[in-house]
Amino acid sequence: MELGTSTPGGYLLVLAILLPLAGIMLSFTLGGRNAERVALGSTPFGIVLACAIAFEVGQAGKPIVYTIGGLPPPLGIALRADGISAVMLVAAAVILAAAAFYARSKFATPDGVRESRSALTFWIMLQAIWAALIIIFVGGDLFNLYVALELLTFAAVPLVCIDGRPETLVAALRYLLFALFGSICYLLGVALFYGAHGTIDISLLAQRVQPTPVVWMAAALMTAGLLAKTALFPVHLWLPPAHANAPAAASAVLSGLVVKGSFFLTLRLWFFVLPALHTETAAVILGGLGSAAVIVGSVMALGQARLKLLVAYSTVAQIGYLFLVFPLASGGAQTWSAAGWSAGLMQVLAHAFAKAGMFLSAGVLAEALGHDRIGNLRGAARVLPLTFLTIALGGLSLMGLPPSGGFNAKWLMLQAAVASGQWFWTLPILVGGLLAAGYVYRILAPALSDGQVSLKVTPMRSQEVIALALTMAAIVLGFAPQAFLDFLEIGRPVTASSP
Amino acid sequence: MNDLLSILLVASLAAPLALLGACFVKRWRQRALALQWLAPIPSLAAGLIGMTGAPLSRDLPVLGFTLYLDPPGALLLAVAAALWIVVSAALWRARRPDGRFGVSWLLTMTGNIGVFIAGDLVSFYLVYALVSIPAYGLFAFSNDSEQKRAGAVYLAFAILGEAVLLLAFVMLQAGEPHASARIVDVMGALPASPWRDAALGLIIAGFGMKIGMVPFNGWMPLNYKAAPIPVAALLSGAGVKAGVIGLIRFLPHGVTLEGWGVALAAIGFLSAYYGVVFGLTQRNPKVILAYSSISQMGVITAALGTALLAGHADASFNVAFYSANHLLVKAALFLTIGAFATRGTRLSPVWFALAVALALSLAGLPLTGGALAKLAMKPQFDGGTVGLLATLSSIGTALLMTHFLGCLAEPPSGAAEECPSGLVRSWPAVALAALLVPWAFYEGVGGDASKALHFGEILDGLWPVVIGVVLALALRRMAWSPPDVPVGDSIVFAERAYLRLLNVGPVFEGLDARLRQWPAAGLSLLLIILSLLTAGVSGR
Amino acid sequence: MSVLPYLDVGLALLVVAVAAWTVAARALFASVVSYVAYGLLLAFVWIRLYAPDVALTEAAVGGGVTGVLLITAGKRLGALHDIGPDVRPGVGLKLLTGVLAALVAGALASVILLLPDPPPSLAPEASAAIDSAGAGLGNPITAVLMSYRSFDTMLEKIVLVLAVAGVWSMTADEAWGRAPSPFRRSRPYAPTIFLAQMLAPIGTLIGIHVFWTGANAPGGAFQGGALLAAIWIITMMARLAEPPRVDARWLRMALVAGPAVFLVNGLTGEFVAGSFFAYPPSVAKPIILFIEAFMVLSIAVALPMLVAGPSSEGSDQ
Amino acid sequence: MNPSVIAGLTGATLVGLGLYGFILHPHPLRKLLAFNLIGSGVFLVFGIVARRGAAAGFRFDPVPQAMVITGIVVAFAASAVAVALILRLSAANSDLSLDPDARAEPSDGEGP
Repeated sequence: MELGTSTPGGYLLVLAILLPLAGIMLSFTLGGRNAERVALGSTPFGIVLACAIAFEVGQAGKPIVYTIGGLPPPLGIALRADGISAVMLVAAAVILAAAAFYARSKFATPDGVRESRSALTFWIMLQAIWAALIIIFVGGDLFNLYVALELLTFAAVPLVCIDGRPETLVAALRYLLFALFGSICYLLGVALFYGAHGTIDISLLAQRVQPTPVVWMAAALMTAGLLAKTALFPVHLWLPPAHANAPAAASAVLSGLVVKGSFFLTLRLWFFVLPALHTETAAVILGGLGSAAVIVGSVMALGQARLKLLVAYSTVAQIGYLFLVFPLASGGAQTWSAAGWSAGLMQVLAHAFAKAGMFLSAGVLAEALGHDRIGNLRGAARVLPLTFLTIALGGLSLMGLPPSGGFNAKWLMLQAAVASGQWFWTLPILVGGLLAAGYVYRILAPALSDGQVSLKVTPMRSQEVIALALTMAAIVLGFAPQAFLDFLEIGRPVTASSP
Repeated sequence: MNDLLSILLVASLAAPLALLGACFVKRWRQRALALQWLAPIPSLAAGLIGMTGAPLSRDLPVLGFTLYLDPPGALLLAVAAALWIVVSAALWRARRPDGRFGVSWLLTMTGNIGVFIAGDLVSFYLVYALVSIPAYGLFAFSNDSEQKRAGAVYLAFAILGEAVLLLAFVMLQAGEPHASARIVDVMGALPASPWRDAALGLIIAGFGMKIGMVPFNGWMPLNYKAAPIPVAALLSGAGVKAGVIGLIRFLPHGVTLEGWGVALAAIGFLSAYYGVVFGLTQRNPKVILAYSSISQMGVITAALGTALLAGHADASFNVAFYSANHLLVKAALFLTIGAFATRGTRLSPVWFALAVALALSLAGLPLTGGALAKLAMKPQFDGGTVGLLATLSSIGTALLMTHFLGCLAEPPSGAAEECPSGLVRSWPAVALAALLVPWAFYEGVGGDASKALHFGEILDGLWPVVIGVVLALALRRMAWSPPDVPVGDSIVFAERAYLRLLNVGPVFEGLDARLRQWPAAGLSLLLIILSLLTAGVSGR
Repeated sequence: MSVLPYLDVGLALLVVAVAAWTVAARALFASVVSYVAYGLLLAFVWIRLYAPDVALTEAAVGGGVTGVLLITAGKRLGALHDIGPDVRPGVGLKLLTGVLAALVAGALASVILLLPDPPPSLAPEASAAIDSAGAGLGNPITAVLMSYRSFDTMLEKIVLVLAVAGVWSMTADEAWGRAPSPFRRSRPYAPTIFLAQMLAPIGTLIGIHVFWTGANAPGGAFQGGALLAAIWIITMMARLAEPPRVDARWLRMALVAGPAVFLVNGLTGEFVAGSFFAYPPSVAKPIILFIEAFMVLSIAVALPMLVAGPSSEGSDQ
Repeated sequence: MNPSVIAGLTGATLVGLGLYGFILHPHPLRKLLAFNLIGSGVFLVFGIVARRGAAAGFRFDPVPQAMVITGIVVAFAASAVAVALILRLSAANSDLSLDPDARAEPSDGEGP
């Protein structure tokens, strides 16, 4: 396979990256209301580009590549889009566009002011998150990915504390410092990889990598750094306060997409850089942490008094499921490995859409009722039917009930677990589903029962519809055909299965 | 014919879904909900047509679903659809339930229709979830603490059942070598599957939760006590049959599995007697009917067990017929509670005779549909011990149902208001239909109804009923007062255990709070680095 | 044997000792000062590693600009609360942390010693390529930064812009649009003023020189820009220049000039050289210098703005 | 011992020291200093990788050195954002502790 040369359609990758980067600079320079206009105006182009990339990948049936400046790795930097990149690009573009349009009312520049701090920050950071995610999804060079990871952190942190309350500042600071810790671990791993093999291009490394202590140390450091940024239990300290305190549109992006960025790189590392090595034990460690995250996160979600904190802890739990992909898809050439792989990606997508929709709904709810205490939601579904429909549909996916992407993910995960004889993993999957049902019940049962609730503010229909549309996407994923799962396999290296 | 049937099958699901879609438009919502009695009509037609002839399987394009209808499924489908039509029409004529109730009703209806015609694992799982979970909305959206409790318990069992079945279905799927999800294919592959026993155990447990199999029986009395009469009629009549069709579909046919057969028969008879015994301790007619359901579902389970023991291939039809009869009679009995409560003391002897016939039909009173049901089950309970056990359960049922008739005089509060007036007025017709409709079908599906009129058969059916009734009257005369057993018996232990389980909540909170301290998180990260390094370096 | 190995060991020990003091010092401000010293010492280690470009960067940024940033912050925080929150870790925790940190460091040290021999290197490729795509740049690092890894370099500049936006986002809402007032001393020290007056012209010249020679000798856009930035910081400290308002159009344009020119050039590369971010070989060097000139501008503006912090109330009287 | 071995060991030691301070120091600015220590240790590792890669007439491999320069800039940007955040927090709140239980959870909802 020629890894070092551009393929047809490869130029789309550069354009996809440059679009939000140009948007950041334009927004920053023009300032004021133009920042919003630039951000909103570029979203349709972003979606079109993402779809075009997905189309090209599907057409080619193999990854599309672009070598920047025509200079191939190891000296130059290559961009590559395979099946999972393409799917993530589309998901990110859609969710970011939804969050952007949802946020228009909250982050409009007020009348009589030329420019406001929160509006300018929001629109710039939103585009920066977008740019960083695109690079993460298509980047082929580990150092380039490091810069993108930092870009992602720098963009995400100001969103957490955008309203300036002290608790959001603490949350943002915890997030920033821990994320920096994570990136520096990652960077150390990159240095070791370069020292061991003289390249940090993912494809070249995959060919050269040897099971030496240096490589294992590099992998361990990079993984730990990425876990810190993904907030996998037990290093999830920063996530609940950060995601629960950010404005709804930001929470949706942070929970739905930003943590997936670092998770995506973990996938890249273990399945694309190290597929030739025996990673079974490490996979079990990651799966074990994921299982613990599922259980602890769900139990904690059950106990929360505030809706946004509940949803944030649910993210901790759902991130746990993602890490089951490591033991369940590590079999490479085995047939069950494909199910495990599809399951992992399906979970990424379903959670991204469902959680983004739920956070947006939580925002509508908090705005409309003036609070988000679960104890005071009695009868609230009567005044906010659409919002609770969204929460219910999102909950359906989180619980893993059909028809939803969440169900498909669990179905495939369980199949991989059963077929591979790794019975142990069925337990967290099933228990997590039960616990999720518990916390969704806690929100919905009182809201649907009789009670008097008065609205402080009439919710904006457009915001409700955007949230609903996102959760509907999670539901529609439940009808994904086999062709979609095959698409996810495009470009995935197959493990050497010899003992 | 098959084309017509295919269209009807699709329409069976499309009709309620279309009404559901209409509910999203505020202007149409009330109209759509009021019209939902029309939605099961395609199902009724499909059921009637499909009752004879070969099974039909249709793969739906795009969605990837398979629809499947065989005669046992068709019989249950037709009867369930008829029940939904009658109750929905009466309910929405009498009053205008609110949107939440209406949508829950429609969703439950969709799921209930769906379970009889779903032909692949995923769509079966989907419609099974639909018939189980939204039913919560039919009785538990309330501030009444008992109703909330019943709702929570119901939902807990429903969700637990879903989880158990999910694992079971995954194993079924994993055992199918060609990755087909059609139920027919996976069941064909099951006997040779390495996961056969685990899958069977989970299937029995999962559907057992739906049909109130001991020890998963506790939710049922709570539920029927809390539910308004029309809801209880539907859930006990049609809803529970989702579990029966589940067992029919997912237990292997024509294969002898001795161990599983014995176990299933044992637990079935246990449930049958358990329901009778605990039902006798209750005074609320709704609760007694719930225990009677537990008992009747036990009989069905036992029949499936003996079929497995003997490798009978055609047990599914017999069981389906028995369940269809139970469906009609049990629904009619719930309506009887409402009708009698409304009528109060102005009871004509005709009404009373009808009620007696209905109640004892469950015990197999000759000339009722119950007699036919018993006849249908005969091949399963043929011979020595099993036959004796079955007869004992008939006696028990007669005993319990006589107790029920005695308790009808003190209806639970609200029973009169709950029952739609249309159904009260036409109650005799409903009761008669429940007694006679099985006769119409029995012939249609190849049974010989005339056998039930043979003197020997009548005698055979009569004496257990008589013994049961006499026993009940004797107990009444002796003024025997049963021990005070809480509604749902063992459920109180489950609830206590659950409360104890809640104590782990603070433990987790403490753990989480400690791990979220900065130093703990930092150290965790170092440990992760070191353990991943060790994992890599130490090989494999 | 020369004396150099002993110097190396001594330098290493010194660096480690100062670093240890940074960690161990009780007072916040002492720790900050110690870190600044550490940054300067580190520059010498880089020189010993034959990394003059990095040494320049480390001295300018690690020691200089970061030093000003941290010392300003340390002073302000010290004025507010000297010790910080009085949560002191227990001995057991200290021991555990020490052991685990030592284990990780030990593992790291051993794998560094285990790095393969002969070491893999891209130096031969870089050397071979430097004359073609590197476009006659004598300084291989500039070639790598501006050509092979130009994408990284552009991203890094955007990270700087984003960091500026991030710092500004910490403004209190009322103060938005005003100028930062980082150095709250009512009257600057006289020596600072003198230093600023002396250094401004010389430093500016040196900065431009460093950038210009960076094409062939150690130095380059970043180091040059950093020097210019330092000059501006000093003049601001001396109150010879006031920081600009954050909503000044020229400021914004100067901040994005570098990455924007880079991006536009990258786009045109597709049409003039057949690939995004490629340069036409004949004019590669002038184009690179052109881009670098704008990057110098952006860096020289971005670093002081990062040090100056968010705009604050009452700075615009 | 050649300079690159010494530098390597120095780098590892710096990482260790930084980790210790980063995990234990409660004050966020001290954490930031420790983070910078780890960072410089990491850059030293890049440095020795570059030094070891001397070949083809170069006394160092230019690629890792270029990465260090980029890395230093990014680390500086990170420090600047962190400092701004710390100062803002100190203005809003007298307590700079980062640990969750030192502070009551926010009362409800959104909005100030």
